[in-house]
Amino acid sequence: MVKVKSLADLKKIKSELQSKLDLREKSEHPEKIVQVKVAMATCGIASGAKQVMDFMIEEFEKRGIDAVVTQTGCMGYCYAEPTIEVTVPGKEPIVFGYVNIQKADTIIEKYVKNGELVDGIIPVNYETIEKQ
Amino acid sequence: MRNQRMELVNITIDGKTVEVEKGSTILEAAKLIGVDVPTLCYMNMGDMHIEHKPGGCRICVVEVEGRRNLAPSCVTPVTPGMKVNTHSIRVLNARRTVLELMLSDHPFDCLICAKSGNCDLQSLAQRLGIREIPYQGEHSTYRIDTSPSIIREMDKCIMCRRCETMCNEVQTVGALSAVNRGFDAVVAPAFEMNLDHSPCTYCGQCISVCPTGALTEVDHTRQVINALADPTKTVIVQTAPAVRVALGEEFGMEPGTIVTGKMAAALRKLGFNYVFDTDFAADLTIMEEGAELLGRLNGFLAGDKSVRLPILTSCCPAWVKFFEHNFSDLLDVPSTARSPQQMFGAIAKTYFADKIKVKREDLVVVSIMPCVAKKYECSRDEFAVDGNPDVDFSLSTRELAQFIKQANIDFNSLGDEDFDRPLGESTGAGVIFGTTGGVIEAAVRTAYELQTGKTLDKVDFQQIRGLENVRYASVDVDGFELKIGIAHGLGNARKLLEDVRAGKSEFHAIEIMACPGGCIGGGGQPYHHGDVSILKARAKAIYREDAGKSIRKSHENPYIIQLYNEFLGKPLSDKSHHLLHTHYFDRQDDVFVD
Amino acid sequence: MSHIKFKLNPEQLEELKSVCKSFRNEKSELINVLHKAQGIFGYLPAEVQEVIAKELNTSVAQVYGVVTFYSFFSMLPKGQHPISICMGTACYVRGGEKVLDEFKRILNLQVGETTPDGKFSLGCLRCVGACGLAPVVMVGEKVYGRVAPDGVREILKDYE
Amino acid sequence: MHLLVCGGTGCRASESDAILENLQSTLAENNLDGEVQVVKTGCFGFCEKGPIVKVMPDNTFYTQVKPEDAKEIVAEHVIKGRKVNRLLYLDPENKEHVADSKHMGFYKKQIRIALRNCGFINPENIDEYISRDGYEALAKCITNMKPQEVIDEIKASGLRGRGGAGFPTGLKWEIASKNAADQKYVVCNADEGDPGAFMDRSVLEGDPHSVIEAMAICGYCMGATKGLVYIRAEYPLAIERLKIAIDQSREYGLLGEDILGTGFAFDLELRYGAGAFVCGEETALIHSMEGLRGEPTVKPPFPAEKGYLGKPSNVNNVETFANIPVIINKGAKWFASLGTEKSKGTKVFALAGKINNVGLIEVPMGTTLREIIFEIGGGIKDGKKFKAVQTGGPSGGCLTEKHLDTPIDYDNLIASGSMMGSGGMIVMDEDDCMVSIAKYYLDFTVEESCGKCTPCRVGNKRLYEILDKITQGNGTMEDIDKLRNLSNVIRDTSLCGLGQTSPNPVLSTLDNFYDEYLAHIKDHKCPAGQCKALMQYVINQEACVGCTACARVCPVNAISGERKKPHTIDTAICIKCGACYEKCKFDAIFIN
Repeated sequence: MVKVKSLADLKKIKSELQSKLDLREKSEHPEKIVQVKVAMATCGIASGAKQVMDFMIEEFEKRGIDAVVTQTGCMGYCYAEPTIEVTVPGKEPIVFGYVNIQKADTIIEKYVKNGELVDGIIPVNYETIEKQ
Repeated sequence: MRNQRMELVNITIDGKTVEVEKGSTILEAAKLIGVDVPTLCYMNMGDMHIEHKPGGCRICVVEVEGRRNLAPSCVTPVTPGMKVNTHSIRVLNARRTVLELMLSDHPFDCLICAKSGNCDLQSLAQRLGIREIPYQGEHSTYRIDTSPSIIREMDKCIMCRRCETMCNEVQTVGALSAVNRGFDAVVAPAFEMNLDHSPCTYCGQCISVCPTGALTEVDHTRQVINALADPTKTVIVQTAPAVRVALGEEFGMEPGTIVTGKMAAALRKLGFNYVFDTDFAADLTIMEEGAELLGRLNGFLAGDKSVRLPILTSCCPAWVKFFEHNFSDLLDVPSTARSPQQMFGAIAKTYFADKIKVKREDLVVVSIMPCVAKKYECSRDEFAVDGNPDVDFSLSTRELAQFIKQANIDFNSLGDEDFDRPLGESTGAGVIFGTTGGVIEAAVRTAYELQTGKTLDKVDFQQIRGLENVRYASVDVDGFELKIGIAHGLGNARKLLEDVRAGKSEFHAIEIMACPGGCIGGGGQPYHHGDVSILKARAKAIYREDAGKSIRKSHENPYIIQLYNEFLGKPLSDKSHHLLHTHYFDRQDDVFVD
Repeated sequence: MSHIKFKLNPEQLEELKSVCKSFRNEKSELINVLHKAQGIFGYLPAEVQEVIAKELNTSVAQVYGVVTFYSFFSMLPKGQHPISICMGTACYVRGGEKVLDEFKRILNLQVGETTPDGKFSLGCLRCVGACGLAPVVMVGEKVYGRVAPDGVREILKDYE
Repeated sequence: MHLLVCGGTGCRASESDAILENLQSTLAENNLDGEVQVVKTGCFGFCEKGPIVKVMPDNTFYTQVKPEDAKEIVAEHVIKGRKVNRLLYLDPENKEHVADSKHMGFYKKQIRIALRNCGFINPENIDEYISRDGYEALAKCITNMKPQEVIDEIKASGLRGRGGAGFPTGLKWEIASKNAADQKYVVCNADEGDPGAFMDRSVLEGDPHSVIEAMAICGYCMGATKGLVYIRAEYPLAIERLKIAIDQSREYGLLGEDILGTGFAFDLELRYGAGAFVCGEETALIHSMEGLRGEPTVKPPFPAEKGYLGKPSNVNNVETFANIPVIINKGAKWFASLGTEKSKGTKVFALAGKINNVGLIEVPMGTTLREIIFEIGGGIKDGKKFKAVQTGGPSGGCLTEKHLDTPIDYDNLIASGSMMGSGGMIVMDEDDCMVSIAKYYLDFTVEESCGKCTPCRVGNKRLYEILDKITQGNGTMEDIDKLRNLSNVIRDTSLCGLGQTSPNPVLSTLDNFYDEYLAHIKDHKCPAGQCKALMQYVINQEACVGCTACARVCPVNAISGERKKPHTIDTAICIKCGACYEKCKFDAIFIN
C-alpha cells in the first residue's frame, strides 16, 4: 500500500478516489450498476443485517445484476433495523427499513429491476454538511 | 518551615485574612489561624513522608465563595483572594448529614467496642452533637476475621482507606486492598479471606491508623488474668523498651514521659511474681548478633567469599515475616539471632526456671510489647518446646494500660520501683532498641569494643539517629570503615533489600524496623492519631533513658556476663544456638491455601 | 467466601504467563491481562489471579480489588449459554424487568447464578446500545430484540 | 411515478390506511395503477402535520391529507401535473406553500456533523473516508498551521465537550499544550456508560477514522505523540472497526512516525474498559487505564497537569473528537453559526423509550424537545400521552410538558434541572411511574458508585432505600424532606461528577411530579399502575366472559372460575406479573 507522504499526496489520492467513485456512478451502463449500503452497526447486525447483506450479494450475482453491496455504519433509524440504502444510478438513494430476506428479495425484484418502490421506505430527514 | 522566597497567597477564612504559602491547602491555612476544621480520612505524618488524603470522607468540606459545590479543605489548594466559610449553615448541615450517613452504616456497639474512647468517629459524633440517625437502612455486614494478632471487624469500617495506604504504600506488604465497589466496597485481603491467609506481617500499622474499631489487636488480657489467678503458676513479665516511654500517655501524661518505675510498680501490683525487663534480653541479643556480625565481617575481611553481607537485624517479627514472604531467596542474609522477646522467653524457661526451681509448664512468661506482631511471634511453632511456648502471652502497651485501669490502680500516684533480678538489669544499649537506629547503635557500641579491644569514649552516634526513612552512616572501627544502613517502615526496608538482592548493597550491616519510627511507633502503642510530634517525644525519651543509665554497652551488663558464665558459655556457643537463634521459612507461596 | 476449585494445568500456566509477558509484565497492564485471561478461562478463578499478581509483581489483594471493581470480570464460571438481560433505561421502560423476572421464574435462578446442569447462567448488563430493539436479551453472542415475557420460553427452546 | 403514504403510527392513527386505499382505487378507476405505485413508508417524523403523502420523483410534500383528498391528488397532480396547493406544506415563517420537500425547513432540523459519515461510508475502508475529505484536516493542521493556531480555531468554534459537562474543548487543549513534559497523552473516552445512550458506539462503528484523525490533531496541538482510546469491552464491533481503521491509517502513513513528511509523529493504542460507569469520569478513566480500580481522584491536579502515568493528558469523548475535522475543514466561523449563544454546533442524541422513531439523531443546539420528540422522533408510541423525557442519563433529570419548548443547550438543560449528559434521551409516557423511574436511576447509581466518598457510597443507597419504601407504599411525608436534604448534600459534597449529579433524577421528579410522590405516600396509589405493591389485579365480573385465557396464562394459578363464567383473582397468590392483564381480550381485567 502507498504511503501518503504529503498534503498534496493526500489531495491527489482523494481526487483519484472520487473520480473512481464518479466513474462507477456515471459508467456507460448506469442501469447495470446498483449500489447497496447495509447499515451494519450493532443494532443492525443484531436484527439480521449480516444475513441480508450476504443474501443480496449472492442474489445480485445469481440474477445477473451488476451491483456493489457494501457495509456502512448506523444510519440512525434504529427502530427500523435492518436498514439498507439502495442507489439505482440516475436516481436518488432510497432507504428501506425492516429489511429481512423476503423484503430484500422484493426490493431486488421490484425496485432494482423495475424501479417500483416498495413499502417500508424510510424518509431521510436530515441535512448533510455538504449542503451547508 | 517557611521559606522566604516562597510565593505567598492571601485568603480569608471565616472573615479572618491569612497569608499562606502557595500550594497550601485550606485545611493547613485554617490551622494557622486556629480554625480547627474536623477531618476523618485525612492523615499527614509529614516528617516520615506518610501522607494520606484521598478526599473521601467529605467531613472537612467548607464553603468557598463562587464555587458550585462544597470543597474538601484537606485537598483543596488555596487560591489568591479565596473566601472560605468553614461553618456556614450549608456546611454544618452537609457535614452533619455526611456523618449521619456514615453512622447509618455503622454498628451501635460503642459500649463494648475496643476502640471506645479512642475512636475518631465517636469523637466526631460527639463534637457534631449527633443525637439521632435520621437515615436508616441496610448495614454492611462482614464475618469477623481473627488472626494471631489482628481482629478485623469490617462492619465498623468507614472506608477512610488509611489502612490500605499503610499496608500498600508505606509498608508495601500488599495484604489489603479496597475490594468491591459502591456500598459493598470494603478493605480486605485477597478473596476476602482471613488475614492469616495473606502476606500480612502483623505489623499493626493498620490498627495504629484506623479511626474506628474496625481494626484492633487480639486481646490476651483475659488469659493473663487467668494465669495470674492460678496458684500453681509462677507468672513473670518482661517489658519492651518502647513501652516505658508511651504508657504514660494512656494516663494523661505528656508524650515522652518516662514511666519505667511506675510501670514496674504497677506490674507488681497486678500480681506478677517477677517483673523483668526485655532490655536485658536486648543486651543478650547484642551479644549474639554482635558476635555474628563480627564473625561474618572477619570472615569477609579474611577473603571468605561465602560470607553473606550485609547482616540484617532480626528482632522485629513483622520484618521477619515480611522477608519470609517477599525475599525468601535471601533467607541466609538476616542474623539468626532471635528477637529479645524470644531470647527472654527461652532463657526464662530454662536458666531462670532452674534457678527458681519451677517446672517449665508451671512458669508463665508474659511480655508487654509496643507491638501486635509479637503476639504472632510467640505463637510460632519453632518458639515452643513440646507445645509449651517460650513466651505464653504478649500484651500491647494499650492492653497493659487497660489492665492497670481495670485493676483500680492509680497509675499516676504510684512510686517508682525497680525491676527484679537477674533478668531485669539492662544497659542503655538495651533501651535504645525501642527506636529506629537503636539496635544498630547498640550493636556498634559492643562490636567496636570487642573488635578493637579499645574503649569507646563517645557512645552517642548522633548521625544514625532521627526519623529519616532511610539513613546511612559509616563508623570507623579502628581504620576499618563499617558501613551501616537503617530503614524503618517496610517500604523503606524493601528498597534496601532489593539492592541486596541485586548485589548492589554496600552495607555491612542493616537495621530494619517494620514500624515507622521503630518500636516507639509500634502497632501496639497508644494511638498517636497521626501526630508525629508524639513519636518524636517518645524517641527523645528513649535516648534520655539511655543517657541516664550507668552502663551503656551491652557486653558490660553484669547479669549478661553472669548468664554466659553460668549457663551459655559464650556467644554463638551450642547452647546459644539452641536457645537464642532461629531459622526462617520460605513463605512466598504460603498464602491463600484453604 | 466459597471458591470454585480450579487448578491450572502446566499448559494453561504457561499460556497465562505468556499473556503477562506479552504486556511486558507491567502492572499498569493489569486490566488488559485480566481481559485476556478471562477470554482464555471464561472467568477469573483465584489461582489465575495469584499467577497474574506474581507475574506483574503486584499483590494478589490488588488484583482481587481490581477484579471486584469491574462488573465485566467474574470469579464464577458462566453457564454454557450465558443469558444477559439488558437493564438499560430504554429496555427498562419497555419492560426489561418483566422479562428478567420471567427468566428468573422459569430457570429458578437469581441474577449471577448458573443452573445446576451448568447450561444457563443469568445476568444483567448495561445498555448494549441496541435501544431500538428494546427490551433486549443476549444469549451468548446472539441478540434477541423486542422480547416480551411470553417470548422467554421460545428463546430458551433454541438451546434445548 | 410513486405516491408515498406515511405508514408511521401517528399517520395511521389519522387514517393513512384509508388514504392509501382511496389512492389505489382512484388510480385503478383511471387505469393508472400500472404506471403509478402507491407505497407505504416509515415515519417522516412530521407527525404533527400528518398524514403525509409524498409524490416522487418531484418531491411534492402534502400534509394533513384526508382520505377524501385522494381523488383530487390523482385528478390534479397525477393526471394533470398540477400540484394541489392547499395541501402543500405551509412554511410557518414566510407563510408560503412549499412545493418541493427539499426546501422545507423541517429538513434543517437535523444536521449531521459528528455523524456525517455514519451510514454513508464503509467504516472498514479508509479510501471512502479520504474521498469525503478524510485526513485533510490533519494534513492542513500539521503542514500549514501552528499548534496554537489550531487551538485558536477550536476555541473560536465554541465547541464544548460532548461527554456531558460541556467544558470548552479548545481551552482544555490549550491548558494541556502549555504543560511541558517529556511525554503527553491524548485520551479518547469511549466508555459510553449511560444506560440508553449509544452515540459514541455509533460513531466508532460508522466512522472510526474521524476520531483517529481528531486525536492526531489534538496530539499535534498539545505536543503528544501517543493517543489512547479507552473503549468499553462490551463494544466488540466498535473495537474491531477501530483496530482496522488504526491499521489502515498506519499503512497510509497517517499514523506513525513522520506523518506527511512533517516530522510529526503520533500513534494510537486501545485500552479496554471493564464495566464501570464511573470510569467515564476522567480521573477514574485514567486510573483504570493504569490498571487500577477506577476510582476518581480530587481535582486539582487536573489530567492536563498530571494525567496518565503522571503525565499531562487531555481527555475528550468520541463525539467531541468527531467534530474536530469538520471545524478545521469548514472553519470555526461556520461551526459557530450553528447552535445557540453559548452552545455551538450540533448534538447527537440517542432517542429511545416510548417513542416511535427510536434512533440516532443530530440536531443543532437550540432545537427544542418538542421538535425532537414530535417531529423527528415521530411522537409517542401507541398514541399514548407524553409524560416526561429523561436526558443526561443517571446524572440528568426528567423534563416535562412545560420544558418541551425550551431550546436545548448545556445551560438551559441545567437550568431546567437536568443536564446534557452524553446524549441519551429516554421518552416516557403515561404508563411510567416517575417515582419508579427515580428509583431505577438510583439503583443504577448505587450499583455504579465506586464507594470512595461517603455521600455517594452511603447517601445514594439511602436515597434508593427511601424511594423503595415509597414505591412499597410505606413512605411518609418526612421521607420527602429526607430525600430533598440528602439529595442536596450528596450533590454538594460528593467527590466526582457521578455523585454530584446522581440525585438529579430524584430532585427533578420531586420538582415536576410531586403529585405522584404524594399519591404513593398519602393515597397508597401508583397513578401509572407500575408499583406492584400498590396495585391489585381485579376481574370485572360483568365484562368477563369466562374465556379462561387469563387462568391459563397465570404462572401461579391465582385465577379460578368455571368456563363461560366470570373468573376471580386470588390476590393472596397473585404475583402481579400482569400476564392476565395483557392476555385479556375483553378489557375485563383492571388494576385497582
